[in-house]
Amino acid sequence: MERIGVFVCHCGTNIAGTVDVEKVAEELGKVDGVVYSTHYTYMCSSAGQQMIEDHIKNDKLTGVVLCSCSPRMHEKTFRSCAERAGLNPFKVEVANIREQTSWVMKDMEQATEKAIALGKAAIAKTILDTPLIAGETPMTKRALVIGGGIAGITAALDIADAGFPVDIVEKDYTVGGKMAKLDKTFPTLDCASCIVTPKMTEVSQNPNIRILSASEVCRVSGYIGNFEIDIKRHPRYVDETKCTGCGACIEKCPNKKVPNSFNLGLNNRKAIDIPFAQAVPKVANIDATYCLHMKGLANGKDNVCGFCEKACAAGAIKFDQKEEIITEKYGAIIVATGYNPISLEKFDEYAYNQSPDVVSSLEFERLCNASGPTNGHLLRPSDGKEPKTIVFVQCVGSRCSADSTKGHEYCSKICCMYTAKHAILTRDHYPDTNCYVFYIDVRTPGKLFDEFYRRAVEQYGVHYIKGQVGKVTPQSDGTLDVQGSDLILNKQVHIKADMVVLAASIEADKSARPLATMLTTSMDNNDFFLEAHAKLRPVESPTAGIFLAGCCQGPKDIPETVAQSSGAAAKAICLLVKDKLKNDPCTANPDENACNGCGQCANVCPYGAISYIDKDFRGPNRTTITRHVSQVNSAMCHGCGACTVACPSGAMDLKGFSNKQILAEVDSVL
Amino acid sequence: MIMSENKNWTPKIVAFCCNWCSYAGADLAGNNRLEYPGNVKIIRIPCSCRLNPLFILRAFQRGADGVILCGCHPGDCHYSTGNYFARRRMTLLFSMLDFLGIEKGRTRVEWCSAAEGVRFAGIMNDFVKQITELGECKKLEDVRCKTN
Amino acid sequence: MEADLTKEIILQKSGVNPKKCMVCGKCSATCPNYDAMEYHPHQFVQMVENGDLEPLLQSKSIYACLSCFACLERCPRQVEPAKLIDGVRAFVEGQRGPHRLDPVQVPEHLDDDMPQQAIVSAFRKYKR
Amino acid sequence: MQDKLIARAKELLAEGKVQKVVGWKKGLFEDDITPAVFTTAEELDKDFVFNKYCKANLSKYLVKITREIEVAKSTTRMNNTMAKQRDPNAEDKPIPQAVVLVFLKPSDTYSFTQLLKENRITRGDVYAIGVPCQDTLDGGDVCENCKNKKPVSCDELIGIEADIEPVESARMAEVAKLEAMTADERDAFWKNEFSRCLRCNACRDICPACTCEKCVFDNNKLYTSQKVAETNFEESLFHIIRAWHVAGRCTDCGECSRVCPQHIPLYLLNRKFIKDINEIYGEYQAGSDMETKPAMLTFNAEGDPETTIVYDRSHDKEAE
Repeated sequence: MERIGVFVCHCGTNIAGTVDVEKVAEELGKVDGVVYSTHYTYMCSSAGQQMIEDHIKNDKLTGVVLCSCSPRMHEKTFRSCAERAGLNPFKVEVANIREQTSWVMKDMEQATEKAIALGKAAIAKTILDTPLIAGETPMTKRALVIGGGIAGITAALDIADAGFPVDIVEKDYTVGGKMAKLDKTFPTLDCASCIVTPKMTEVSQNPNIRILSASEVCRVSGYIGNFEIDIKRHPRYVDETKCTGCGACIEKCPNKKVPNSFNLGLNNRKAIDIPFAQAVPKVANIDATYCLHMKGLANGKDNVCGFCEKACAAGAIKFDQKEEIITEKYGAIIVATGYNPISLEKFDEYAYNQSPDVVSSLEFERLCNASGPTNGHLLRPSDGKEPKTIVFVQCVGSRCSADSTKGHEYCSKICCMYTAKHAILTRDHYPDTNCYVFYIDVRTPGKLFDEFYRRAVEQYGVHYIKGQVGKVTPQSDGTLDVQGSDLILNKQVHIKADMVVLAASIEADKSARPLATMLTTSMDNNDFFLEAHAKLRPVESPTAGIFLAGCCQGPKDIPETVAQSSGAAAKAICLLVKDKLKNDPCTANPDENACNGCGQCANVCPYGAISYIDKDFRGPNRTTITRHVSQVNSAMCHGCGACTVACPSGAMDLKGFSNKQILAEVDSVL
Repeated sequence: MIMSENKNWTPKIVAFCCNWCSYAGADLAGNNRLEYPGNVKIIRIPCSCRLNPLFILRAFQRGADGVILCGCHPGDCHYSTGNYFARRRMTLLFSMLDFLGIEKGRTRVEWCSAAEGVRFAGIMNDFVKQITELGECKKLEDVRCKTN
Repeated sequence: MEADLTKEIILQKSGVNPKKCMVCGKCSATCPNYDAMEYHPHQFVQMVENGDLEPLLQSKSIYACLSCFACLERCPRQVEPAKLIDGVRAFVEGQRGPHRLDPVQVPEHLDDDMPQQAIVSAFRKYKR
Repeated sequence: MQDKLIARAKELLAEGKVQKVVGWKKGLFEDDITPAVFTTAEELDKDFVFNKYCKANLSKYLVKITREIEVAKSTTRMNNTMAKQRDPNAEDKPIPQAVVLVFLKPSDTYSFTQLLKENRITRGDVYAIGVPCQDTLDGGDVCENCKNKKPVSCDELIGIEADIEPVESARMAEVAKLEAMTADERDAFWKNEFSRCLRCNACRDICPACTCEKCVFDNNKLYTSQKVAETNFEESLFHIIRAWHVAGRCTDCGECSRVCPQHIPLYLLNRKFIKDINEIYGEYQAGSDMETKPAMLTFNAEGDPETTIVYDRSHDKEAE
């Protein structure tokens, strides 16, 4: 006879505010098999857990039902609590009376009724639960970092430092990400390159780290501890192992008219090029759409140009390089896919498409950068003259309403600070250049952040105008008429500007969603990866073995990114140090006596976990029959249950979600 | 259209949600305090492909008025292929139920990701509305299972 | 009439929710007839929200709005100030009783200096 | 034809190629034919018949008969092993070999192949001879709408060609007719049909696809084992589950409706599944070969329609 204990949680007022917890406990106490039923403010607190443990021991409970928050939240907590009290953890079930009850309705009567129904279903399921024991699988002691920006670099270095091999997959030709494109960093104004390039070198020299540049993850299978990843390596038409980065090929390349993506198209590069002087790996790449030889090859001519090949002493040029797919195994994955500024195409009021002098902040960053197209001299893109008046516009595409088609609802977090930085740098180098900043709010929470902003105003004389820019009109004299509002002075202002810098909202990289799909991990509505818990597990994704670093999880600045990356690395290391991982024991389980050996189940198993063996069965009158029956490899089975439905005789069942249990749940909720 | 004779009648709806996407989507709907009617009872299954047609028949037998299956979007299945099998099975089953004269719309399959809390609540509100319009389901109900 | 009721009517007429406004001022920044207005688009939104309606009802500003909808187009929060101004205007007109302009009478009032947008918007306003 | 079959069976028995013959024998009346097992030439001469009343599909009987052969083999093998454990020098007893001869009409060969595909019959234990249909009388709908299937998986053919051109069959016409009704009409139709069901289980017992070691309707581990029909729901549940279980495996042999004492048109349920599978996922004939995967054991990630196709393409009048 089962002895079930029911524990109803108030979750403060989160549940008790909408659900009559007392009544739920009382009603569930009447259900057959329930010997104890109670309610308490916080079941997940140590007092609550102690209470559960005590009752398991004192009332000799054989099963525990929690009516609380989602099992995705605290199932683990309560299961380990039961385990401490000597109860099999799989004799614990959770009825979701918070996320799926008290939080989705206001009517107390209805919510209480639903909570009771869900509680009854959980009781019915618990009664039919069989104690399960988890098996173990070996751990692949190697990590994958997706994205080679500052987040990926930090995480990889930390994991490598702990002694585990790491692969960095970077879709660009060099690691470094956005940070390598920045000029200075706020609020200390130290040079971004000076701090990120040594890190990049460190990555390239660390024996535990392998950099897979110009590569993308294209298929993911497996699970925590045993991910199997296909990585697509795009051709760069240069043999990475042979190229020394000497640059002789670049000198000889005759095609100079290739948009330079590293400089955001602000200038041109050659068809063969190295992204920038400190690139890692420092290997040239050929842009196949512009390379004369490759274009010739496409038209059947193999004798066009080819100067780079002749110039390369190392023989590294490989025009016939093909895309290749490599498959590797990893135990943990860190996602660090970063961000991009949003497209400014839709903001026609700012004339971004009409004037080259209206630039995004990241473009402005390149224009200030010593390795940028102007070698660090701030010059207008249109005529190469020094701008005398610059207008900065904040919140371009940030803080829009939810139904906006142009921008995002969230605050991009970093714009206030980098705009102050841009203004300070401008005023510092060119004291006679006027800077105006149109702002809605100046948000400067952070160490030395507000001081930095005040310095821009007080020390550098940057004009901060509370208000927004409504219209930017290019004038015939090459200037820009900026029409904005000054809400403090209550007037509309017109500024004759030489340049306008738009603080574009930042958004998750486009590759993030397809990646999340492959990783079967969750994303929020803005395509940022969802963390397992907003407060307590901010560097883990809800999918086990996948960790998050940097802006792929939400907008953040460099120190925050680095902190999160180290956190994610620490979490990954915690996983990698384990020799074995406990399996989920909820696996498929065939009843050999009922198995026909028909082969339907093996057909639908995505993991190849089902095989057939010839097994001897004793029959009546001392006879034997050798039958072909299915067998499930529980280490390979993930417990999806596809086989249970394919089985015509119902011989295949799933532990933890058996046919009988689900049917009992159906009965209970109706 | 069948109108309910019982004025106090509200539809009974069973929603089978896969653990990885839709159940998380339902949790997200809760996190965002999005309302949907309480007569939707969610049963957690590991994957949409775990849904045996028997469970649906059983629900109707026990007096459910509508059954909905929510799984990960095609291509997003945690087990990579589960929802593809579920889609075929449910297509054939729904067609059979239709063939036996069960009103169309009592059964539904929706794909809902862990990030689509708004969508989840929307689906449930819409489904409840649809079932309310269809009225009580008596064609498959087993009178012995009637409570009260 | 009580201010609360007036506000209610204006909000209903215009279908605008001023609470959505984050006071960025882009509406006033984009307004082509800003200088002709005593109260500017962002002030309309805030004044209606605060129930500070009397000055608005008395102001000539409600007739200065060209209904060009630039503010409505560019508002990042989709507050649609132009509709709110239109709502205040419609309220004031409504208070004056039924002697409103019939669309067929509009041409009589035309003069050469009138911007085309204003003419179009006149038709839009009086068609109700 | 009957004589030809008897002669060939006797020949095979005499050669020792087969030890048993599964065929048909006469009952009380001329049209009362039942399947039977023969082991001697005398029995064959006396009782074996092959005429237009030989409707029964013999393939399912092979499951039990070959099982007996396998049991004999396994038991001997096990006894030998055990004997070896007691005495390492013990001599192995020979493994008994036996082959059963079966006569299969073209349509039955599909059931046979499907059973082979599902490992329900050991191929080596069977010698299959394909025979023509004998202008079957009252074979029911299945014969009227015969697809003229070409025989598959046979060891030899008597009186038929290996290559029969399939004829256009109107077998889906009746399904389409039902589909064209309103939901309430269909409900009434099936309520009426199912109301006659006795739950005698004949449809299940005869079905060549229903060969489970333990049928779900007899398995107490599931909730489907109720035997007694108390309400009309019970019947519809039984028949839906049964049709579902054989969906994609049913060869449309028609045995279920042929044996139904209450003449319930059960073939309509099976054909509905076949029709849907053919229309939505492409033509598929269960038992036509050993390799092709049935619709429900495979998928097309891009090409499969969403479930709403059921309602979109429904011919239901209510849709208007």
